[in-house]
Amino acid sequence: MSAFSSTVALFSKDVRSELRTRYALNALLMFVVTAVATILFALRSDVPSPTVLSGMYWVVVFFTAMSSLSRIFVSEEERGTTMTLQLVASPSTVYFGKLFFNTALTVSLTLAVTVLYTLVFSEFFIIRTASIFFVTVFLGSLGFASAATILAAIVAKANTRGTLYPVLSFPILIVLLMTVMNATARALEGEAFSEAMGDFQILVGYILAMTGGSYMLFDYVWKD
Amino acid sequence: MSAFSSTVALFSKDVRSELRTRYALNALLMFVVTAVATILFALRSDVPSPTVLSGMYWVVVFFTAMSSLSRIFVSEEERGTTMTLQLVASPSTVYFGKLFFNTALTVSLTLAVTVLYTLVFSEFFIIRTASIFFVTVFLGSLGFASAATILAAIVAKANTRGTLYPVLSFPILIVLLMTVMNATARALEGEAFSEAMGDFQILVGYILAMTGGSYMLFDYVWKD
Amino acid sequence: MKFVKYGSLGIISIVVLAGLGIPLSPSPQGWLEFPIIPGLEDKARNLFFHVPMAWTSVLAFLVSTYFGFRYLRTKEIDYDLKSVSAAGLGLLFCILATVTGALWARFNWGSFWNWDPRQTSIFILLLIYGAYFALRSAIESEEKRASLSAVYSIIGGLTAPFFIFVMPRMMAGLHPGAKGDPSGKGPLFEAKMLAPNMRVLFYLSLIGFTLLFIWMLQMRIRTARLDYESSLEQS
Amino acid sequence: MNQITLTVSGLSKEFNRRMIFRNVSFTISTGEALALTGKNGSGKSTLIKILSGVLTPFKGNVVFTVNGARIGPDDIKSAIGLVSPYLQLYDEFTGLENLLVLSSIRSNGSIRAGRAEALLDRFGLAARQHDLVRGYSSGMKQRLKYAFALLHAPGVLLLDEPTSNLDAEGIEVVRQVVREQQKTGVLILATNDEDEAAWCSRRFQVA
Amino acid sequence: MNQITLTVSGLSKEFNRRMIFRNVSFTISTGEALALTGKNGSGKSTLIKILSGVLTPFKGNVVFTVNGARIGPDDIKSAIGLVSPYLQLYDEFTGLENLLVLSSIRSNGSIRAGRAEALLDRFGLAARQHDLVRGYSSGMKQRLKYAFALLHAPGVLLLDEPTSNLDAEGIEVVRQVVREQQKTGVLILATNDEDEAAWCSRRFQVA
Ligand code: HEM
Ligand SMILES: Nc1ncnc2c1ncn2[C@@H]1O[C@H](COP(=O)(O)OP(=O)(O)OP(=O)(O)O)[C@@H](O)[C@H]1O
Ligand SMILES: Nc1ncnc2c1ncn2[C@@H]1O[C@H](COP(=O)(O)OP(=O)(O)OP(=O)(O)O)[C@@H](O)[C@H]1O
Ligand SMILES: [Mg+2]
Ligand SMILES: [Mg+2]
Repeated sequence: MSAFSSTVALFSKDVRSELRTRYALNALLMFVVTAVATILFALRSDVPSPTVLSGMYWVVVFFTAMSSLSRIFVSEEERGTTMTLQLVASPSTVYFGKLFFNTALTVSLTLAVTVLYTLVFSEFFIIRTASIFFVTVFLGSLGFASAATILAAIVAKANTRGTLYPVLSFPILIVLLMTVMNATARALEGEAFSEAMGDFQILVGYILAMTGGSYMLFDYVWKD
Repeated sequence: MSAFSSTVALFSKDVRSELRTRYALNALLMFVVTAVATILFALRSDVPSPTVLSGMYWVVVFFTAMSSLSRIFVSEEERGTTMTLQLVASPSTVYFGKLFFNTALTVSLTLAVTVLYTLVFSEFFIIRTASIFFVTVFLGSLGFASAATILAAIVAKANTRGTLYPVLSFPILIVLLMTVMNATARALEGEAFSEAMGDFQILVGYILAMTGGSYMLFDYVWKD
Repeated sequence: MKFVKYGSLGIISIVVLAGLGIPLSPSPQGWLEFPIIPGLEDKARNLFFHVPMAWTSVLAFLVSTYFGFRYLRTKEIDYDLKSVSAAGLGLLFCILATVTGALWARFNWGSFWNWDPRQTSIFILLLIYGAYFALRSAIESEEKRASLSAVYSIIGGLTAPFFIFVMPRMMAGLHPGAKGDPSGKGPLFEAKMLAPNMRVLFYLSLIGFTLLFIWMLQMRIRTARLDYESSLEQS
Repeated sequence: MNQITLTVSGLSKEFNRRMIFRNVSFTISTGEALALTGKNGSGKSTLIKILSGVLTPFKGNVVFTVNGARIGPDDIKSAIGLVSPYLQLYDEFTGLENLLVLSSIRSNGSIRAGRAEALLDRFGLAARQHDLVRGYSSGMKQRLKYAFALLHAPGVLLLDEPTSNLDAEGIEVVRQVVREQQKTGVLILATNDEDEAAWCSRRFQVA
Repeated sequence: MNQITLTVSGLSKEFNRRMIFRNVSFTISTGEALALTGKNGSGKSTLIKILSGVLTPFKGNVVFTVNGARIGPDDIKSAIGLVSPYLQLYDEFTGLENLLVLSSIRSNGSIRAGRAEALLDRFGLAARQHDLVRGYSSGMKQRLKYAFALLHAPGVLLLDEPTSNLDAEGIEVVRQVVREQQKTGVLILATNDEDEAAWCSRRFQVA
């Protein structure tokens, strides 16, 4: 119970810190607008197909996530507060606190992108099977957050060791991206919910593998 | 002369530091590979037109640049070495040193994207007028770097950094983006070199305006 | 300045009344009838609102940049207050222009948004304003905030000539006068089409909105100063 | 009163195959104070980091007992307080917020209402407790670190370069803290300064 | 020998409308040493930053002259050396690389071959000059800052908390440096320590 309340306390510290200094919501929103606009620009003259649209949807999410999710550890490391956290919290508290934060960030991010997409591409971006869409977005956000959190922890330290970890981590993210793009395209094409079960299984498996693996490996990454 | 050698010294310091930590190179590789793979996946079923291809080319360059060009100032600021640099170098030395570094980074970035594109989209991405393409890529890289450098200096002093950077950059870079996308499409469509002269004039004008403006304004950004 | 306040309110009331009230007729007689412009009809009335709003938002940007520049020169925080105040109004007018333009476009060109060059440039202006405020909110130190946002708005201003001259070259436009439009000038500005009375009202409207901007700017600067002083007392 | 014992046995640490210290052993209990001394770069800070649990030793181990019962790695966090030059607090929070936030993260770290304020007052930060740490001077940051370290009344207090950045008045407060800690628990300090080392009843020369 | 004069007139500085100091004026010339004293948070470091040119004052100005000729802002860089807690060197370079890289960036900063090594040796870092600064202890970093500050034999040496993190041997070297600097140029140090202030011929109480 007390471990849980620590985790919540860490989470709320990050939220406050975010609200205080980074105004992530502000910048994140502008970022999403920017990303959508850029893609809109690149596609200007074409009528995008569901595959392209769902691809672009997740590309925007991916870029936004990658540019903001890693901050969570990098900022602790760069400001030298890692040790302060180590003094007050156990590694699992840190891991779950950061994971929750990243999940919350990704979920709000996908919501923002969804709203923007429905506004901007009102003619093409029509969610025909809402159930598939929302399950995909939710599982996708979780998946992103779980992969991004451990990667962020590694990247924060990798800087000091000069490793190629981030590059090695690609395959990991690509699997996730392909699956969510696939499922989103199904939702746009109006397939039945049951058709997407395969994708969902992959996503759930992915999330479990990522969080489980991260949880076990986190100690090694976190402690010097 | 001595100002020039200082600039070169600063540039080579940044290059060495980068080779040692690989922070920017890692991020660069990660973004390029993922972005190209995602786009490949998103376009799976379609035959992309030259406009779309040139659009995607520069979107990848834009987002990748956004994830790495700001490091040049952000890392000095975060490690607290800004003051050390202020003690040894004049603002113009710093500005030009960083500008050269960012230019070098952008040029290698466009080269990497070009190679990847010709490999991955071998059927569609055929550079029919190489002269236009290479001049565009070169001037485009310079233009990106010239705007990105002063914005990086601004962002380094703010709190949001990661997400704020593309937000600030996009409106400034959009003219550049449109021009290079246009010129790249010409190269892919095989137009004559003279057709692209108008675009090149715009690019040169943009580069001059940005570097000139940045040079004059840099003092205000750099000093506390 | 009383003149600015009553002048702007008076002129805008005239523009609203006359712009919306004067009837259209196929063969206008004298000053109290507007000509019917083929393809625009009643929608032409939006000219009196949409265009001045767009103009004001651009003007506000220039004013904000100018005060930013003065701030950098003098480091007097008052210029920063002026600069933000102008930028805030600019954002407001920019949104208004976009909305009126989009509505106009919906009924004239068929959809709210077509990436016409002017639409694109107003969109960029919106993004610049958005980025400007995002930047400001990310800096705590007053002095830093003032100088960095001033630098940003100057850099943004440097790109303006490019999107004024480049954008129309790059893309086919729907706005009258754009690339590929045979008539060159738009129907409204072709001497034959834009009747003298419309013309007068249009320029009157430009003046009215400019005065309105000046009046609102003065008020905002005054409240910004008061806010600043009250926060001075608190600390 | 609790009887706290800290037993260090056979600690060694190396960085990149450079041996920093080898086979360090000592025991220290409530009522004692230990000064770690040694030249710059001898390994005092490294030893302090190992004792506080943020660095793992190459060989050997550190055992805490309270009244004879060994404390597990999770509870150690509420038994240790650390002040050191490489510890940083959050720039974007005020002094008071830093204390409250960090103590809420510490498991079972609930503190008596008013304790944080009282500590800030003791270290002369009362007037600046609502200012962001970003704007603190070096001495003010050091004072805040003391408030953070003492917040949960730790049994073991580790001080690395205890008086750095402090003015005469600040040093006086630290001296009091050191005296009090020796009564209720264990104190270990790492220092380059002969005067500070003399505050302690025992001394250990690192390397 | 050059006659260096530093004239400070009417300096004021405020942060977010909090006045730190007001109307500070003094003149100091070759052969003199000035100690800035004051409590934690009084503004010593802020004043040092303004003197070294990295912070702009709110009002007032700082003028350097060498043999009566005023030095422009670009040449000031080669006339000033600074040691302070908030100065950081590059973690990813070795001690020696830091010195060489930074002196090559300084305009007309070419130094005699061997000077960097000699300085590192003087500050006891010779054996570790090829190790990354990341792995330096706090005292070793402080020693490296001295080597960096003295590299170009600056006319004006600014020291903020000069002996922090140093051991007895390190303090002795600093004492020598202070003595030498007073002969050939100007020395200003900011300190909380009465003993250190006593090294200087003059004293200025900040706020
Ligand atoms: C900086 C921004 C803008 C400026 C300076 C501007 C200026 C103008 C001007 C001067 C005209 C009258 C042209 C003529 O008939 O001679 C006009 C017409 C029009 N504008 Fe804009 N405009 C801007 C943005 C927009 C936007 C954002 C939209 C829509 C989303 C829009 C939609 C229209 C429409 C539908 C017309 C009527 C065109 C016609 O006569 O068929 N404008 N605008
Ligand atoms: N960037 C800043 N923003 C806001 N306030 C600041 C900033 N830098 C310094 N201050 C404030 O200015 C005052 C003087 O700070 P300074 O660091 O000069 O003190 P100092 O005399 O060096 O103290 P110490 O002995 O602790 O080093 C302090 O009250 C501090 O809070
Ligand atoms: N992360 C690291 N990587 C490599 N070497 C390290 C690292 N941390 C410390 N060292 C080395 O370990 C040795 C001991 O460092 P430590 O910081 O413990 O010294 P110290 O006794 O605290 O010195 P000081 O009095 O200067 O603070 C030094 O030689 C240092 O270079
Ligand atoms: Mg130490
Ligand atoms: Mg100080």
